[in-house]
Amino acid sequence: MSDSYILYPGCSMESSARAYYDSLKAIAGIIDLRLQEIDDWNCCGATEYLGIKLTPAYALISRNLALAAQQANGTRTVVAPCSACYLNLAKADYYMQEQPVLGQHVNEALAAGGLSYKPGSLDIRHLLDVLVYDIGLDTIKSKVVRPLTGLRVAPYLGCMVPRPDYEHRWSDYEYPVELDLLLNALGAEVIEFPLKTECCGGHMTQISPDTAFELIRRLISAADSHQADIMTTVCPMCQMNLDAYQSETNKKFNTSFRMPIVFFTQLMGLAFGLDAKDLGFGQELVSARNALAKIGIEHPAEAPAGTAKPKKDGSLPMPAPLPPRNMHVVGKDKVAK
Amino acid sequence: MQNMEQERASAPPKQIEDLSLLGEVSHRTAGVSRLEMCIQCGTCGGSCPSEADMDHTPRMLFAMLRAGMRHAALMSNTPWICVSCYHCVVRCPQNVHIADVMYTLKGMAIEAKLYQDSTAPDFSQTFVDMVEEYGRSFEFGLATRHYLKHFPLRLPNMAPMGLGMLSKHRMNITPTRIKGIGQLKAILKRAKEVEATS
Amino acid sequence: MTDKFEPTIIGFTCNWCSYRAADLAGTARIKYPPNVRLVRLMCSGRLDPTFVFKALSSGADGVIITGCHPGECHYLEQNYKALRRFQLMKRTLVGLGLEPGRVKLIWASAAEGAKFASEINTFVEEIRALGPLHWGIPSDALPVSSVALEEVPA
Amino acid sequence: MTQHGETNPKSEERIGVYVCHCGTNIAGVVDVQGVAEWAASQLEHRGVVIGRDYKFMCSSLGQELIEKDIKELGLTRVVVAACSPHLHEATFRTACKNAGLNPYLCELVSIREQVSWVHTDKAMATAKSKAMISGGVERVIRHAPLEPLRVPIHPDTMVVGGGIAGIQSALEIADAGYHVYLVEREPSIGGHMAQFDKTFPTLDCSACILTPKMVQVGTHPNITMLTWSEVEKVDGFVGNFTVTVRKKARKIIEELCTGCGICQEKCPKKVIDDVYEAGLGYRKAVYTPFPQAVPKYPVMDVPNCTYFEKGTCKACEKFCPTNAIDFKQQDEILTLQVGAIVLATGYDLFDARRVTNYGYGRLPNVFTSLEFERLSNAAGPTNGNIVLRDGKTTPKSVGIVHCVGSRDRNFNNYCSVICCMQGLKFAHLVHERTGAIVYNFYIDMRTAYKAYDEFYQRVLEEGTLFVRGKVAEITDVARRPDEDGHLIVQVEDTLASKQRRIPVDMVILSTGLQPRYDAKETAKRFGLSCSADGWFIEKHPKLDPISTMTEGIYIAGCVQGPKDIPSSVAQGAAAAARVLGKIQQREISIEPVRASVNQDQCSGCRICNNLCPYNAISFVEDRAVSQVNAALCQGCGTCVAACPAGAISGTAFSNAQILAQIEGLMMLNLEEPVTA
Amino acid sequence: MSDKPKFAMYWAASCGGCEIAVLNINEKILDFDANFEVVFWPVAMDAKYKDVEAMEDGSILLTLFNGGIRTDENEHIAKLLRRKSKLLVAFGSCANEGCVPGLANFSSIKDMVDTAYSTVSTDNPGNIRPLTSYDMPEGTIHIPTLNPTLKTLDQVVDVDYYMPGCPPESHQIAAVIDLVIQVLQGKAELPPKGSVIGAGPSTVCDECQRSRNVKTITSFKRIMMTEIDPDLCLLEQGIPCNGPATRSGCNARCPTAGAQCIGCYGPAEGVVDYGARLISAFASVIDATDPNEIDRILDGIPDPAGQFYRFNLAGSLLRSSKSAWEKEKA
Repeated sequence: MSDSYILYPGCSMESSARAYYDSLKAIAGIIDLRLQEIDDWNCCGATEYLGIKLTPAYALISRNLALAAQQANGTRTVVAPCSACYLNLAKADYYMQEQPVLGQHVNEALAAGGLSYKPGSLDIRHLLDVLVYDIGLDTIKSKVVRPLTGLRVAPYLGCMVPRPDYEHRWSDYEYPVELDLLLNALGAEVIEFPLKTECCGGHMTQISPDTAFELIRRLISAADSHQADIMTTVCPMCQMNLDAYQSETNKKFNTSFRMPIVFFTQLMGLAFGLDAKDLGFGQELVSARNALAKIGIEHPAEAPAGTAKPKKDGSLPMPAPLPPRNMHVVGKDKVAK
Repeated sequence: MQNMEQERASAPPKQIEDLSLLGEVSHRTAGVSRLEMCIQCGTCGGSCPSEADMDHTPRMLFAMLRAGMRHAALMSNTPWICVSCYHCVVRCPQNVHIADVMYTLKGMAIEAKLYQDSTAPDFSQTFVDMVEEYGRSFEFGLATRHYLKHFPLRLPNMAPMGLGMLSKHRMNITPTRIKGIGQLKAILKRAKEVEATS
Repeated sequence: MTDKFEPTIIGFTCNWCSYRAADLAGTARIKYPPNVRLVRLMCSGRLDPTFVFKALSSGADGVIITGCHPGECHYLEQNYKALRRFQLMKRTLVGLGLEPGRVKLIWASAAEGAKFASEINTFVEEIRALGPLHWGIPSDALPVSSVALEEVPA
Repeated sequence: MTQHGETNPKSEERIGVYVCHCGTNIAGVVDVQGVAEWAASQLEHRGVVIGRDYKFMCSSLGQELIEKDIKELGLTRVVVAACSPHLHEATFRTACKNAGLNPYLCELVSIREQVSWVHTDKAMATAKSKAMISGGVERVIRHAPLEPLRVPIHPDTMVVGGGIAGIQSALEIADAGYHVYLVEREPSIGGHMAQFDKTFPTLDCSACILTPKMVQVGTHPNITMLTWSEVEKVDGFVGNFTVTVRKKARKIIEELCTGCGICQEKCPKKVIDDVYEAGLGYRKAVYTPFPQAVPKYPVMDVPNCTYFEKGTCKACEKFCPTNAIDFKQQDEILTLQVGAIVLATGYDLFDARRVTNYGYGRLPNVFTSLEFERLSNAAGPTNGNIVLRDGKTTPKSVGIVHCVGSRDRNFNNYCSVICCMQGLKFAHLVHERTGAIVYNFYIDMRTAYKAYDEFYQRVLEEGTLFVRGKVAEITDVARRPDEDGHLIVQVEDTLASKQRRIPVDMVILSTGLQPRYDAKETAKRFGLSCSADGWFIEKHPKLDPISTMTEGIYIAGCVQGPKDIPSSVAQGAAAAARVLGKIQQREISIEPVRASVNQDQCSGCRICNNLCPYNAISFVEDRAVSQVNAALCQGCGTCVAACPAGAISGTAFSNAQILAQIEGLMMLNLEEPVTA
Repeated sequence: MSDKPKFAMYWAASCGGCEIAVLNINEKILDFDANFEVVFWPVAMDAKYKDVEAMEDGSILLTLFNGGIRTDENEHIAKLLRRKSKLLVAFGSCANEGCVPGLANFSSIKDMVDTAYSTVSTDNPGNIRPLTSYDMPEGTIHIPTLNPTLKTLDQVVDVDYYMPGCPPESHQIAAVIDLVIQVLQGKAELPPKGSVIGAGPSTVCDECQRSRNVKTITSFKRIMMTEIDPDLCLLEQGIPCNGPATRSGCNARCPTAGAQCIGCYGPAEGVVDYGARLISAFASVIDATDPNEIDRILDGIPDPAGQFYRFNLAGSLLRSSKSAWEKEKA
C-alpha cells in the first residue's frame, strides 16, 4: 500500500464545491492523507459528454488516467472526491477492460496527444472509500477532539458512489454503511436515512427542473421527517442541487424546508476541532448556523428511538440483520455482498 | 402491387421495422451492453426516480428497440430524463448496462436530429463546447447561457440563487483553461476521427 | 480456407470434469474453433509430461491441459498433483526455449461447457498470435522405436 | 497432409471404422461418407479393412452392421466415430461382445460433441474428424483385451437427508426387505415439508400427508434412523462404502426417554427457533422441534442451555420422570458399511436480506415464504392467524413478490421452479383467511405440471390482482398521503407500461431455493461435483437424473435442483429403485481401469507412496518394492504418470495407447486441410 | 588374417572415456584378445577408413560405437560401420542419448562456435575460425562439417543393442564380453534385438543402499550447501537426485559416494522421455497446493532443463532447444 494518493479534484472543487476542497485540505494533514494532484487534469465530461459521442467522451476521461498513470510513481490509487468524476474515471477504466476495442480506440486518440493508458493499471476510488478503508475508522476516531454529540445528521451518498460499483468496493448498492460508520466515528447521531442513495436530480436542474425539484423534495422532506439537523453529502453535485435549489423547491411545493447541506469533510473538520470558517462553512446557501449551534450544547438529545427496548407484546421476532460484509475486498464477487 | 410499394415508400419511417436497431445500439454502447438479454421484467421502469416524466419506461424503450421502431425510439424523451442514478443498472436481473444505453440513445438522437425538446441536447452540447474550449467546465457561463436560452422565464426565480452562489464565491466568472489544451484538442480531434471510422 | 494461421492444438481432458464440459459445450451447441483435438485421460493427474513433449514433437503448436477445479477433483486431490507437475514441466519447456504461452493449464468443471469453449477460443487465439511451432524435427525422423518400446500391459 | 504412417510398422490388426451420421447431427457438418472412405483407403496400412458410414450407428441395425463385420471380416479392433463415449461406449462394447470380440477392443471417437455440434466450418470439421479417427485407430491398435472387475455389493444402503425425498427413498428400499440407515442432521426427520401449512395445488395439509410417512420410518424394522447425526467421511467405492457418521450427543438417553415433553415444559430458557419456525417463533433449550417429530426424543441445545452456560439449572433433569437426561453424554462415531448411498440433503431458502431494496430484515412487515408458512400454519407461532409482525394486526392488503433471489444474475440465475405456485398458494391462503386485497407481482407465471394452471385460474377467480413486473423496491417512505403508514411496493406494471406505487400492509417474498450452505463440502465428502450454481450434478440431465458420476451414489430431491414435492417423491422412489437394482445384482462389474506395478522394474524409490488418495499403494518392505491394491485403486493414473522408472502401468489408458493416439491425432493438420 | 570373429570400436563425438572403460576390464582383456580380432579401433591401433570400406558387408561381428553424431564424418562412419557389422552396439551415453556433447543442442551452431572461438576462454585475438574446406595447390582439403544438431546413433542408423553409461561400468563391459564369448561358444543366446545390455531393468534406487520413506519435501537444496544424512535417501533430504529415474547398473556409485545421481545411465526400461520421468517424480514429492508456494519450491531447481536433460537432451522427444532448431531451419 502506498502512503500517497493521486488526487483528481474535478472542476466543482474549484468553484461550487470550494467548501469541499477547503475542508479536505484542512483534514488531510490531521489524518496523514497525502494527496498529489494530477498535473493539468481536465474536466471528466460529467454526465454530458457520454451522451454525445462515445470515443471522444472516453478519450476526454482517459487523458486524466494517462496523466495519473504517468505521475503515479509507486502508487496506483487515484482518489476522486466528486461522485460523477469518480464514476467517469472508474467507468472508463472498467469498460476499456470489458471491451478491449474501446481501449484501443481511446489509445489511438490519446496517441495524438503523445499519451497512452493501459486499462486496469490504476485503482479509481472515491474519497470516502479511502478514508473508511485505508485511513480507517480507528484513526479517524482517534483524531476526534470535539465529538459531534447530539447533532442529528442525515447521511446522504447519492447515486454514483455506490452504483454501479464496478469493482465492488462498497458494502451495498442501496444501503451502504460506510458514511454512517464514519459519522458515527465522529460522534454524530446518524439517522437511519432511507433515501441515502436516492437521486438528487443530477443535471435535471438544468434540463427538466420540475423533474429535479420533485427528487430534491423527496430527499429534503425525508431528512426533515427524520428530524435531521443537517444533511451531509459526498458529492458536489448533490450538495449544489439540495442546497442551491432548495428554496426553488420550497417555492414549487409550497414548503419551507431549511435543511443545511454540507460536505462530510466539513463535519470531519469540526470533529477534529478545526475552525468552522477554515472548513468552508458559510458558503452553503441554506445556513448551517442552527445546526452548528447545536454542537456543544450540554445535554444530549433524548435516547434515539432505535435503541428503545422492544415492547413486551405478542410481536414476532425480526430476522437478524445480515452481517456486514468483510471490509473492502476489491473485486469481490457480487454474490458475496 | 404498385400501390403497396407507393404506400410503403410514403409511410413514415417509424413504421418500418428496422431490425438492425437493437444491434446498432448495443454495438455503440460502451462495454458489453447485454441489451439483447433484456427479459422485459420492468425492474428498470420500477426503479426509475424520474419515470413520471418519461414518455416510455426504459423497458418499453428496449422493447421498441427490439421492434425496430427507430424513429419513435430516438424521439423518446426517456434517455433525456434519465438522471443516471444507476438504480436500474444494479437491480437489473440481466445486468443490462441500462444507463450507458441511454447515453448511446442520446448520441444517436443528436446524430439523427431526432428529439422533441432541444433543452437537454443543447445543455450537453454547450457543456461539451466549453470543456473542449477550456479543458474545464465553466458553470457560470454554462448556467447563464443555458438558462437564457431555455428558461428565460425562470431566470428571475433563479437570480437569488445565482447571486448567492456568486456572492459566496461558488461560481467563477472567468473560465480556467488547462495548460495542455492543445494536447486535449488533438486527442479529441483524433477521437472523433476514430469514432467516425469505427 | 482462410489465410490466417490455423494452429493445431492437443488438449488433455479429465474424464469427469473437463471432458464432460466439452460434452456439455457440444450439447449446448456452443461454438469454438476446430483447432483443438482432445485426448481423454481419467484425471489430469494422469498427465505424463511425456504426452506433452510427444504432442509438441509431433507438430502441435500448443497444448492445453484441463482438469477439475482445485478442491473438486473426482479423485479427491489429484489435480493438485497435476498442477505441481505442470508448473515444473512448464519451467523445463521454457528452459528449452518454448514460449510459456504454448502450454496452458485450466480448470473446468463438468458444468462449465461455456467456460470450456471460451477457454479454447482464447487459447487458439493466443497460439495463433504466437505463430507456428513445428518443433524442430521433420516427422519422418521421429525415433523409430518411440512407440513400439512401450509394451501394452495385459 | 503429412503421412508418417511409415514410422509405424504396418499393423497386424484388422480394424473396422464406423462413422455415424446421427441423423443430421453429425452429417450436417461433417462429410461422414468422405471420412469413412478416407479411413478405408488412407488408413489401410494401419490395418483398417473397412470404413462405413451409417445413419444411426447406435440403432440395432447399426450395431448389427458392426457385429456382422466382426464375424465376416474377422475384425480384431473397432473404432466408432459418433457421439461422446459417455453416451454410447457401452452400446458399442456390447455389440463387439455379442460378436465375440473383447468389448475393450473398441474405441469411441466423439465427432458429435467435439466436432459437429461445436464447429461450423465443414471442411475443417471434416479434417478434424479424420484426425480424431486416426488418433482412435492408433489408440485401438494398442488396446488390450480386458475383463471387467467384479466386486460383491453390500446389501445395506445409506440415505442421507430425512426430508420427503429421503423418507420416500428409505421406505421404498426398506419395504423391499433391505436395511437402510437414514441420516438426518436435525433432531427430527420431516425436512422442509414439515414446516409447511398447505401444499399446492390441492391444498392438502402438509402435516396430514407427511406425518404418516414419518411414523412409518420411525417404526420400520428395516430402517435405522440416525437423527441429530452427520456424515463425516466416506471411503470405498460402489458396493463397498465405509461411512463414518457422527451421532451428536442429544444429552438424552433414548432408551429411557418416553417423549413425554416435561423437560421442555420445565426448561426456563426460551430461544428463537431459526430452523423449524424460520425465526418467527420460540423453542426451549431442550426441545423436540415440533409435536409430530420423529423420533420423539428431544435434544439439548448445548450452547443455549443454562446449565452448560452457568453451571446450574438442571430443571429438565429434576423433572424428568425416567431419568433420561444425561449431561455427560458424548458424541458417538459410527462406522457403517453400505453398498449404495442416496443423497437427499435438500435446499436452503434464499437469504432475502441480500435483496436490500426489498427491505427484508429492515422493514418489519416484509416476510419470507418460510415465515409465511409458519404464520399460516395452525401449529405455528400465531396458531395460523395471518398477522403483521406486531403479532395482532390482520393485514388489509398483501403484496406477494415472485422471483426473489431467482432468475437474477445478481443472486441466483436459475428459476427456483416452486415460487410461482407458492406465491399463488399464499394468495389463496391470505384471501381465504383474511379477506385482504392480494397483489401478486410476477415476471412470468410458470404453472406447468398437472393441475397447476387450474390453480392459477382459481386464484384469478378469487380476485387476486396480478401485476406483471419485477418489483423494484419496497419502502416505507411515503410520497403521498395514501401511502402513509404502509409499505409501498414500487414496480413497473409492464402491461400498463407505467410505474406504480402500491401501498400494502404486508409483503410476502416468494423466496427462491438455493443449495445448502455446505453443499460444496458435502459434494466433496461424497466425491461428487456441483454445478456452478451449487446443485449436485446428475449423470445425465435427461436420461439419468438420479445417478451421479460416482457409481453407487444417487441423488434425490432438491439437492439436484429446485423441485416440488411430487418430483422429489418421484426422484426419491427412483433412486430407491436404482439401489434395489444394484443390490439384487449381488455383485457389480467395474471398469477395469487400474494401475499395476511391474515388480522387476520397481526400484522401491517410494515416490508413488504418497500419491494415492485411496491408499491403494503400499510398500513391501522385505522386497523393497511398491504395489497397487487393485480393489482400492480407482484408476486415476496419477501414479502411472509419476513413476520415474516407468514401472507402473495403467490399463485402458496406457502410455502406449495415449502416445499412439497423439501421434494419430497429429497426422493431419488444419493448415493443409484435406478438402472433402 | 585370423579366423577369429572381427571386432571394431569407434569414437564419434565423445571424450574417449568409453575406450578407457573398455581397457579397465583388466585381465578380461586377455579373454577378449583370445576370442576377437580387432580390425578397427582408432584409439588403440592404426587403421584407415578405406580398409574398413574394403571389408565385406557384415564381416565385423561386433562393433562398439561410442559418441554422438555431430559431424558429417561421424554420420558417414556410423553408416559405414552399420553396413560392415553384424552387431552394432550404441556404446556409452553419447551414442545412446547424446550425453554432454548433446548439451550443445541447447545452442545453435553459431552460438557454439562463437563460444568456442570468441570468448575469454580462448586466446584468439585474430578471431580466426576453422574453415571446412580450403583450396591448396594440391587440391581442396576438407575437414568435417558440423551437423545442425547432435544426434544419437539410432537417430542415424539401426542399432542392435544399447549399452548405457558415462562411461559404461567396466564390470558391465566385462559381463557383456563374457556373454558374447559364450554365445560364440554356443553356451548362451543373444538377447532380443533392441535390448539394453550391460544394465539393469530398474533404476538407481534399486541398488542404492540409502534408506527410503514416503517422500514429501518443502524445498530443494544444493548438495554442497547442506548437511547430508549419510544413510537417508538424498531426494528425501531435498537434494535433486536423478536416481529414481536413471537406469540401474552402476551399483548406485554416486549416491553411495555421497553425491546425487546425475543420470548418466539414462532412462529405465521402456521409458520414452527421461526428463519427463524426472519432472513427474520431483513434482510428486513437493508438499504444496498453492501455485505460488509450488513456484517457490521449484525455484530450488534453477535450471530444470539442464537438470533433467544433462545426458539425454539429444535422445529426448524434443531433442534440442527451440532456439537451436529454429536457427537450424533458418
